[in-house]
Amino acid sequence: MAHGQAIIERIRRVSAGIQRLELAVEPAQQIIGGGQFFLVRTTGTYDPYLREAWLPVGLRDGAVIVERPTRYEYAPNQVIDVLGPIGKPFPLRDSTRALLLIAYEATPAIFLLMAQSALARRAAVTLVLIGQACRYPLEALPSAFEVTRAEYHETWHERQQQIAWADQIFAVAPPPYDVPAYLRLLEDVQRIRHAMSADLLYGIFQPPMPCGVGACQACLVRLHNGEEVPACVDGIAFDLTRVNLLQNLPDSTGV
Amino acid sequence: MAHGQAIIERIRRVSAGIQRLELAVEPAQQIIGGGQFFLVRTTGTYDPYLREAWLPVGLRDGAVIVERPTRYEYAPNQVIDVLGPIGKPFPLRDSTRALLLIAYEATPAIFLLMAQSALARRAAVTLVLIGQACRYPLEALPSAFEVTRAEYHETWHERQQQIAWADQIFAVAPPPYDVPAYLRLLEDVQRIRHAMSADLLYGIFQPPMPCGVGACQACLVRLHNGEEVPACVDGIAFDLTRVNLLQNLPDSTGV
Amino acid sequence: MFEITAGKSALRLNRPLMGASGAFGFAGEYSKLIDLSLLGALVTNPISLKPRRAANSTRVVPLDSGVLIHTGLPNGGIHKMHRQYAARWRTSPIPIVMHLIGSAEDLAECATFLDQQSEIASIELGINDTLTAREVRTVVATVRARTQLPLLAKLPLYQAVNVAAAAADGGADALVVAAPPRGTARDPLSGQLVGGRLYGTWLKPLAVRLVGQLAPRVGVPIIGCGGIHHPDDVRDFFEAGAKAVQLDSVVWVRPDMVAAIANALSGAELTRAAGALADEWRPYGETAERRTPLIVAPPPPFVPPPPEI
Amino acid sequence: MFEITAGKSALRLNRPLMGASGAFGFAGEYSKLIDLSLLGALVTNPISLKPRRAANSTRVVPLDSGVLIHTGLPNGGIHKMHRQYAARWRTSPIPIVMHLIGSAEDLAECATFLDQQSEIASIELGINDTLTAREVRTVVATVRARTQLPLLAKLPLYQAVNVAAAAADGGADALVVAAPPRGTARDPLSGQLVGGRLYGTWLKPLAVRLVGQLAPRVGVPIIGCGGIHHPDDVRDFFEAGAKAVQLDSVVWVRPDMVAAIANALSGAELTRAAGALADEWRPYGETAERRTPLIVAPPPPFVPPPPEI
Ligand SMILES: Cc1cc2nc3c(=O)[nH]c(=O)nc-3n(C[C@H](O)[C@H](O)[C@H](O)COP(=O)(O)OP(=O)(O)OC[C@H]3O[C@@H](n4cnc5c(N)ncnc54)[C@H](O)[C@@H]3O)c2cc1C
Ligand SMILES: Cc1cc2nc3c(=O)[nH]c(=O)nc-3n(C[C@H](O)[C@H](O)[C@H](O)COP(=O)(O)OP(=O)(O)OC[C@H]3O[C@@H](n4cnc5c(N)ncnc54)[C@H](O)[C@@H]3O)c2cc1C
Ligand SMILES: Cc1cc2nc3c(=O)[nH]c(=O)nc-3n(C[C@H](O)[C@H](O)[C@H](O)COP(=O)(O)O)c2cc1C
Ligand SMILES: Cc1cc2nc3c(=O)[nH]c(=O)nc-3n(C[C@H](O)[C@H](O)[C@H](O)COP(=O)(O)O)c2cc1C
Ligand code: FES
Ligand code: FES
Repeated sequence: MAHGQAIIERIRRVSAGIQRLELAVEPAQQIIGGGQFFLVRTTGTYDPYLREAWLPVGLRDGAVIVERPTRYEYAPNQVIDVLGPIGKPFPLRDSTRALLLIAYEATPAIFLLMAQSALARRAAVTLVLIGQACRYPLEALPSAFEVTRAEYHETWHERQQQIAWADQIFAVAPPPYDVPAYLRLLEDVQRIRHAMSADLLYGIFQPPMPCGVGACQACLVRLHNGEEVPACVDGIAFDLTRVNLLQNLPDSTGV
Repeated sequence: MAHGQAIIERIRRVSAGIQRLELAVEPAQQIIGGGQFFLVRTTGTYDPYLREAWLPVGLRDGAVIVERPTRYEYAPNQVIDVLGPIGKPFPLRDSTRALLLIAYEATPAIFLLMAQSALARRAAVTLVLIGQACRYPLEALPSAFEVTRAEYHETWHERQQQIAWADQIFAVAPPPYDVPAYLRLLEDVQRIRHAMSADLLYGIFQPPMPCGVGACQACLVRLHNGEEVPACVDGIAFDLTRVNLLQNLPDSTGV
Repeated sequence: MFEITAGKSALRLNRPLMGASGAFGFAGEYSKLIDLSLLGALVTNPISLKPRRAANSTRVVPLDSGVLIHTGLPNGGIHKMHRQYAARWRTSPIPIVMHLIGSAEDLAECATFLDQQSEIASIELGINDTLTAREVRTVVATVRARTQLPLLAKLPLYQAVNVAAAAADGGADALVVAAPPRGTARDPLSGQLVGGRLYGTWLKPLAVRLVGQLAPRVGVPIIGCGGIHHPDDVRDFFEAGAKAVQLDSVVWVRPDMVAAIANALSGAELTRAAGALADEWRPYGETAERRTPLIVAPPPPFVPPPPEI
Repeated sequence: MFEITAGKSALRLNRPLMGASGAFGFAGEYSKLIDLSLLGALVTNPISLKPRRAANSTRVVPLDSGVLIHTGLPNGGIHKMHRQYAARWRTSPIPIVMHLIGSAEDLAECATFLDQQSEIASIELGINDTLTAREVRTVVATVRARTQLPLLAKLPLYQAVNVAAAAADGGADALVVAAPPRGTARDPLSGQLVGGRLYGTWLKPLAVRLVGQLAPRVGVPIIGCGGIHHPDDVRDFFEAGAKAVQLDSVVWVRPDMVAAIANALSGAELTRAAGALADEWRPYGETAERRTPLIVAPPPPFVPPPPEI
C-alpha cells in the first residue's frame, strides 16, 4: 500500500469499448496481485471528490497495465495520483486445476491477473459472462480461456457441470446486484456440491471506497460470525459461506 | 446578449504567452463591439462555478477571435458555453483623432477591437503599457500603434504630452488596483486638461461577474449622483468624472 | 397549477417553480435570456423600507465549490423601487412576489404599503438568521396583520428546523426552505477574510434534508430552495415533501437550465431533434451534466459502446 | 506546542493539528501511508458504550461537490474496543483522543471507565444535533463530573452558535467547530433518497465563519474543523480565531496533504529537490491544487511565461 504519482506511458485500444493503459507506478505499487486494484485521481481539482477504481489486467517490466472504458480520455505522459494496491490478492489455491470465473453484468477484467497465474500453473480456466458482460470483447481475453455466455443466471445452462467441475469459483457483480446474484449462485453451488469445502466459492464486494485503508468504515461487509470487516482491507473477495448475505442486502430507509 | 454554444475552430499561438482562438458563435453573438466580452464555461462540471471572461480581439467571417493565456489548453472543435456579449461597447467618439489607451498591470487585449475601429477611421492610437503590461508582446499589436512603456505610472515620463494630446483616454487596471490607479490618472488628467470635457477619460471596471445581466447586484459601481449601476450592463467602461472612486475603494471588514 | 391561498387572496403558479430572491433581479433582468413565463412566479431581489447602499466593498469569492457573494442588499427602498418597477411588474407574464427585509416595524410598513398596490401577488419575508423562534413568530404575525396578500417566509438554513413552526404559527402561508447560509472565505483581491452568502451545488443535500424533516411537521406547504441545478434535483425536493421549488444561482451559471427544469416539470419530453448535431442537443445539460453516478470501487460493469455501424 | 489543560491533566500537542473522528479510523489504519507523528493528536472514530452495528446499508453517495457518507458509527462498544486497541494506543507516537457518542448516562459510564485507563489522553464528545443548549450543558457536565481527562466537545454545525456557551459552561476544555452536517441525497445504487453526513471543500467557509463568531465569545479554545484541504485553509481557521484544527476527509482524497499541512504548520520550508522532475515535486498539491484565485471579469492582467531559454 502506497500513495504516489504514476505516469501513463502507453495507451492501447483493445476493442471499441476498452483501452489499456501502461502505468509507471512507484516501486511499492509494482507488487500487485490479482484482485488488488488502485484508487486513482486524474483531476487537479476535487471534482469528482472520491477516487476511481482502476483494475490491473497485466504487468510488464515494472509497469502495471490497467483497463479503462474508451469513453474516458487519457494522454500519454499524463501524471495521475495513485493509491494502492487496495485489498488482498484473490486466494487462488496452488492446487486449483479447474478455475471457474463468473461475471454478472460486470467486466471480467478484475479476474485477468489471477487467471494469468492460473494458466501459468496449467490450470483450466472457464469464464462465464452473464447479461451485459457477454459484450466483453473476446480479443481482450487470453485464448486459453473457455468462455460461456448467458443472458441470465437462469439461462446459463452449463452451470450444473461447470460448478461441479470447478476447484475454485470466483464471481463478480456490481452493487446493488451483488448480493442477489451471490445468493442465487450460493444456492446453486450448495445444491450441486453438497459438502462445500471452505475456499471454494468467492464473491467480490465492491462498495464505494472513500479511504481504501479501513479507516472510514464505509465499505464494511457483515460476516456470519458477527464481525464487520472492510472490503478495502479484507476483500475484495470473500468466501460466500462466511458472509451474512441477507444482512448485507441494502435496506430502503428514506429521508 | 445571448446564451449559446460556440465551437473553437482554430487556435493560434501569437507569442509564448498568448494564444488566439477563433470561435464560431451564435449569430446573435457575432455582433460585438470593442469593450464587450463573453462569459464562458469550458468545463462539463460546476468546477469552477463562475464563468471566465473571454476578450474578443478581432472578428473574421462571423467568427469571433478571443485571446487567452497559453497556460490554458484548448482543443480544436471543443464546444464551449458562451454568454454575451456582456456590457456596452466603449464610447469611442467619431471625432476622436487621437486615442490614448493605458494598461496598468493588465493585458491591453480589451482595447484591440476598439483600436481597430479607430485605426480604420484614421485615428492615431497610442498604447501605454505600465508594469507587467510591458511584457505584452509587440507582435500581437497592430503595427500602427505607437507604444510607450513604463514601470510605474510615476515613471511614465511622456504622460504630460500624451494626456494633453489625446481626444479620448481609456485605462484598464485589474481589481483591486483599479481604483488607486484611476485616482492617480484622474488627478493627472485634471491637472493637465483643466477644463475636462465629458467623454474624455474612461476607466474599465472589471469586478467578478456572477450573472452578467444586472440581476445579482455583485458588480455595482457607485456614481457621484448616488446611483449604483452594474458594470456588466452599464460598463465595463465608465467616465471617471462620474464615478465616486473613493466610495468604490474596497474596505477591509473582517470575519 | 400550484396555489398558495391566504383568505380571499391566492398566489397561483402555472408551474411549481419560482425564481429566487437575489438571483433573478428585480424584474426582467433575465428576460433577454430566459422566457420568464416558464416560471410559476418571480421573487424580487430583497427590498427594504429605506434605501440600502451596496456593501462598501462588493465581494465575490470563488470557492473550491461554488461562490461566496456579499452585496449588502442594495435597493432604493420600497417606495422608489415601486415607482421604478411598477409598470414592469404589472405587465409581467407571471406573478411577482416581493422579497422584503428589515425589522418587524419596517416590514409591517412595507406590507401596509403593498396591500394598497396591485402589482404584487405575494410577499416573501427574508427571516434574519439571528432571530429566535419567538421573534420569528412576532415578525410574521406583525406583517400578517397588515396584509391580505399570501405570505411566504424564507427561513435561514441553520435555524430552519428551530423557527419553522413559529413562522407557520405567525401566519405564513408557505415556508421557503432555505435561504443560502453565510460563510467566511479569503477574498483573493484584498487578501482578507470576508463574509457573505454561499452558493453552489453542495447546498442541495443540506436543503433537501431540511425539507424532509419539516414537510411532515408543519401545516403549510414547503417550497424547496438551495442548490438546484438539474431537473433531477427538483425531483429530490418533491420526493422529500416540497410542493414547489425556487431556483437561485443556477440561473447565473447555466441560464438554459431554467427552461430545462421548467419543461421537465411540465412533463414535456425532451428529445434530440432529428438531424441535430450532438452539441446542439442539450435538453438539460450536456455541457454541465452531472457525473455518471458514482464509481469508486471496482469492477465497473462492462458497458460497451453502441455497435459500430 | 498547543495545550489543553483540565485541572491537573493536560492534552499536549506538538502541532495544533489533529486527525478528526470518523476519518482516520480507530488507531493506525493510516500508518502505512502517513507518518502519524506529524499530527499533534489522533481522534478515534466514534465509540459508544454498547456495540453498534454498521448501518443496515452503508451509504456512500458521490455528490456534485463532495460526498455523503452514512456508516451508522459501527463499533464494538467501549470495552471491546479498549481490549482490541489498548496496546496500539499505548505505543502511539501521539496522544489518542477518544470520540464518544451516546446518551448522557452512556457517556458518563464511558468516561468513568476511561478515567481508570492510561492509554487515552483526552475525550471528545460528539454532541448530538438534536440537543438543546440546556441538554448540551447537562451532557457535558455529567461527563465532566466523572473524569479528570481534558474534555473536548465537538459541536454540530447548525447548532454550534446556539450550544457553544452551554458546552463551555458544562465544563468542556475546548470546542471543536464543527462536525460535518447531515444531508439527504439520492443513492445511485438504490435510487432512494438517503441520509448521511456531508463532506467536501465547501464545508470550510461555513466552519470558518462559525469559528470567527464563537472565538471572541467563548472562554475556551476553539479547534477548527471542516473542509480543510490545504495549508492555506488552516491559515484561514487560525485567522478566524481557532487555536488548533482537525483534518477530516482530506485524508481520504489526498493523504499526502496531511504531511504538507503539518510541515507548513511547523514552518518547514518546502522546496523542490534539486533535480526533481516537475511531477515529483508536490510539496502541497500540484495534482489537486486550488485554482488560481478567481477570474470572471476581463481583462486578465498579462502574466507572461518565464522567458524561453
Ligand atoms: C443479478 C443481477 C440482477 C440485475 N438486475 C437489474 C435490474 O433489475 N435492473 C437494472 O437496471 N439492472 C440490473 N442489473 C445490472 C444492470 O444490468 C447493469 O449492470 C446496470 O444497469 C449498469 O448500467 P447503468 O448504465 O445503468 O449504470 P452505471 O452508470 O454504469 O453505474 C452502475 C454501476 O456501474 C459502476 N460504474 C459505472 N461507470 C463506471 C466506471 N467508469 N468505472 C467504474 N465503475 C463504473 C458503478 O460502480 C455502479 O455501481 C442486474 C445485475 C445483476 C448481476
Ligand atoms: C496602481 C497599481 C498598483 C499595484 N500595486 C500592487 C502591489 O502593491 N502589490 C501587488 O502585488 N500588485 C500590485 N499591482 C498589480 C500586480 O502588479 C499584478 O497585476 C498582480 O499581482 C497580478 O499577479 P498575480 O499572479 O499575483 O495574481 P493573479 O493570479 O494573476 O490574479 C490577480 C488578478 O488577475 C486576474 N487573473 C488571473 N488569472 C487570470 C486569467 N486566467 N484570466 C483572467 N483573469 C485572470 C484576476 O482577475 C485577478 O484580479 C498593482 C497594479 C496597479 C495598476
Ligand atoms: C434582514 C437582513 C438580511 C440580510 N441578508 C443579506 C443577504 O442576503 N446578502 C448579503 O449580502 N447581506 C445580507 N445582509 C447583511 C447586510 O448586507 C449587511 O448587514 C450590510 O452590508 C451592513 O450594512 P448596514 O447594516 O449598515 O446596511 C442582511 C441584513 C439584514 C438586516
Ligand atoms: C450520538 C449519535 C451520533 C451520530 N452520529 C452519526 C455520524 O457521525 N455518522 C453517521 O453516519 N450516523 C450517525 N448517527 C446516526 C446513526 O448512525 C443512526 O441513527 C443509526 O444508523 C440508526 O440505528 P440505531 O439508532 O438503531 O443505532 C449518530 C447517532 C447518534 C445517537
Ligand atoms: S474504504 Fe474506508 S474503510 Fe474501506
Ligand atoms: S454580474 Fe450580476 S449584476 Fe453584474
